Amino acid sequence: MDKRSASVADAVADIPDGATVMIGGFGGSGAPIELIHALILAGPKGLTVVNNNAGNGHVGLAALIEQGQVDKLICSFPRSADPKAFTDLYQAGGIELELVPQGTLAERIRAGGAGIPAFYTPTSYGTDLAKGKPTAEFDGRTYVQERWLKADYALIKGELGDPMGNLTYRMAARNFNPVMAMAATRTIAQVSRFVETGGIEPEVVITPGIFVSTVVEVPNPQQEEVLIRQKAVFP
Amino acid sequence: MDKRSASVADAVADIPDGATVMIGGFGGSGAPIELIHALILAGPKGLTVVNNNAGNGHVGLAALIEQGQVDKLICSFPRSADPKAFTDLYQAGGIELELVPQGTLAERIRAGGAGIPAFYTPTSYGTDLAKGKPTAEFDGRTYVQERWLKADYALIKGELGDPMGNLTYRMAARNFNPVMAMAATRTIAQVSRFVETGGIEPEVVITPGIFVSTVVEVPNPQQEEVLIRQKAVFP
Amino acid sequence: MSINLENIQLNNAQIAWRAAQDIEDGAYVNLGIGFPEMVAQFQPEGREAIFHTENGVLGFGKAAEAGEEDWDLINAGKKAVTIKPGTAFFHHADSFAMVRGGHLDVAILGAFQVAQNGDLANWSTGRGGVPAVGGAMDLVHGARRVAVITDHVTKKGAPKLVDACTMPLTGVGCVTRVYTSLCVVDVVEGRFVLREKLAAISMDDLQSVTGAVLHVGDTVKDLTTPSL
Amino acid sequence: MSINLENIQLNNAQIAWRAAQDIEDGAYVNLGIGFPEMVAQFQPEGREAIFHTENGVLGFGKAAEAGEEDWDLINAGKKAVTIKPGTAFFHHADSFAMVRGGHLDVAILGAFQVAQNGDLANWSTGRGGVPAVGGAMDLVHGARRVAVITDHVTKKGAPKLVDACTMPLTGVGCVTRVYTSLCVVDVVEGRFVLREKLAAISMDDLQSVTGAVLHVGDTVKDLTTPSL
Repeated sequence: MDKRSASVADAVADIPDGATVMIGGFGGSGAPIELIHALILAGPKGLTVVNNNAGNGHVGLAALIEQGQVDKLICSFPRSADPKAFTDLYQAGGIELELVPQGTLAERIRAGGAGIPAFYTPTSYGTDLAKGKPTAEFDGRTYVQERWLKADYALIKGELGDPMGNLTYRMAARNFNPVMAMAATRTIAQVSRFVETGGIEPEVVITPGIFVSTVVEVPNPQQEEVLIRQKAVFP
Repeated sequence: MDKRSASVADAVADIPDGATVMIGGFGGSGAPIELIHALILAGPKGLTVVNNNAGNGHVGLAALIEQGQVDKLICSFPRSADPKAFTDLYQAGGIELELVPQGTLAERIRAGGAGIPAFYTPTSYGTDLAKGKPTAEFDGRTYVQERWLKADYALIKGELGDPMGNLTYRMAARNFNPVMAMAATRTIAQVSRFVETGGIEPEVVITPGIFVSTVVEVPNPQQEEVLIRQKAVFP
Repeated sequence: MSINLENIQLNNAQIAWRAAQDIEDGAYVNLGIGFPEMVAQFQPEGREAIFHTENGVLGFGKAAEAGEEDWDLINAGKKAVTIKPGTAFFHHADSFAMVRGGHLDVAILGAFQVAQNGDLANWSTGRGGVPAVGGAMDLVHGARRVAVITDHVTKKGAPKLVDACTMPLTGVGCVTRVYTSLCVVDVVEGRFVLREKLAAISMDDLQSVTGAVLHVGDTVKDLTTPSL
Repeated sequence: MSINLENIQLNNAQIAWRAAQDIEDGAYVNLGIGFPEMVAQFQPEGREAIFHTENGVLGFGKAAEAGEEDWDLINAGKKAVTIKPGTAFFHHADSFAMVRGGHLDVAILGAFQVAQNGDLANWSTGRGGVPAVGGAMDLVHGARRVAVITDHVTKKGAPKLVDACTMPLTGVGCVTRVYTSLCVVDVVEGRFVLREKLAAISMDDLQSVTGAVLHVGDTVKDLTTPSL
């Protein structure tokens, strides 16, 4: 079994127009910049993107939005130091936004990966974000019903990856990456270093290979936060 | 912060009659034998126990049942090589059994720990185990509603533990232990080795200390499977 | 029953061997406890299957040698197994996320009865005693293909492929293929479709030991296995 | 408003200091992004609080020094932090399991408005623009104590403690205590109960800048803080 791909371009080549794509990361931490940039170069349009944020500056997700490739964004916090790409398009009515509380977003994605079509949460009860959603009472308290969230593709960033797709993550760059890996039909992981099968101790694997379709090595990956401070623009 | 306890006897001393107690392990793998035996010596009665199984031989959970301390068992598979303790009591009407599919049991426990009061699963739909449970259709398929499961105490077994309660597990002995740690008001972990705070790498922690109340060191813990093959009897 | 199945039917090893031939390279597979575990022995050369066990191990290796067992490293049948390069451990909720979330390619289970609509009964005889379900009800909704391996009839000669299950169900409409001691049958739109049968049994005789109509597909191949 | 609050009210650091005094030793604490992050600076000597951040870190250390930032190690406010012995990393679903599952002892958040029944509005001004919620709606249902730190009135002088929120809600009946620039108030059975107030302001003046009735508890202590 060898899930390794030779390049980020190859790894994202078959993502079609209209696909739903989960993109890992929380701000720049854990954002798979090289995979996102490969997706920009590949050029599919009409994407629905799931990410905690809406991008920052003119790289990564912000650049993908700036290129007009995203029709809909599902996120919790479309604010950043420089969210111009998203904000301009949103205010011009050029992109749809589904705003989801952060914990509900994480749980909906995990539910998608775990085969749980719906669940109840106290989060958002009584607020505008619960409007139109079913509610139910359990043990005297009212909860909101939320649906699973799945995707056609997930683009994620790991630290180590082996040919079977087993992954580790670096510090807080873990964030949404492992749950998105579970919830997509095809999960494409960039990793900072390939190791041979067996190169990750079984107890230390965070994402088992069953959740991963493709692994591509990107040594010394770019950090979105650093790019933004450098005022980088892609492409 | 120091969650360490000097002995298994101290660690379980305040578990009262009538408590709901989750006990980690899958068969003998990951079963906290020394904590269970301490609970037998402490002697609370009328317990509700959550475990995947119903014990085996005359040690561990089987011994707890044999001592008449368990009024109700919530489990998926009350069969083993020698389930006499449970079987005799069950057939005499002396113990209540709530049979739960194994994946539903794990998910109900995780839901208890994650603040999800109810969720839907395809598991058990159309079977006797779904009788009386609400169902709902999502995307043309029917699912069964299941409720969270919580406990007053969890007795679990880890490999390394630090004073903050951070834990690792040994191989497949992980099983139900991490989710039970999340779902109990007080989680008591026996570990094979104490390490100092910082002795477990942050990326390698499986159960963060927030889920653990008490850690007690039991070097060279007994293995239920080995005890059973030795025909051990406790107490 | 006019025919003596004893002399012609496949033994358990041969049924397991046949099921193993359909496991594609790179497949993620869960084998039910007991008889289905035997399938792992017959993995075709040159194909790699990754085995999952409910208690939180993916990609485990062979059974542990007697005397070498580590009882912290067991499978769902509580037998000691071994790790190999690429093995991963995870907790029970993650393990059943793999199952319920549809991440397995194949689950292979035993059966008391399989109905022509794919209903499976394999967890309870309904005759009292202590009920035990384990992970069976999860597995039948987890894998893309849910296969059953079974003798074609019970020890008393009653058909195990039936119009409708009379025993307590494990899952509704979940089975996709059945490997029996006499034939290979797919469940297609509420009907049993025969794909392979032993050359030694006639269609009429096969139908006579089957509790539901066997529809004939485009072709019915001979079911052949090595001597095992 | 007849009184000039400018001269008497606490500054942000003093409000944060006061809130920090109630964090018990060993508490698990989440500080909302922005102003609430300041509470960490005033942890009383000899007490250890363990800080949680939504993006999957428990027990992190101080802010990273300028030039020493590792942008893979940030908090929910996207500021670079540091690890210390005992830090643990985990994924987002596990992180919000800690929150929603009631494992945190204290969450401290900012507010636009707090109602006497504990309703909180802190995520949207309701005035259009791009809405953004982050983890606020989860946090208000997560911790055993949900505290708010805030100026007592808005920059325009409007009360932030109100009968009923007029701005979009973050959560219903969730706030347990409010630390303002003038007083400390608990939410008890649908009423604001005053626990502490600055000596420099009279009850009447305090009530006049409060949008709901302030009930007086058994004792009202003087609210005192160091100069900060």
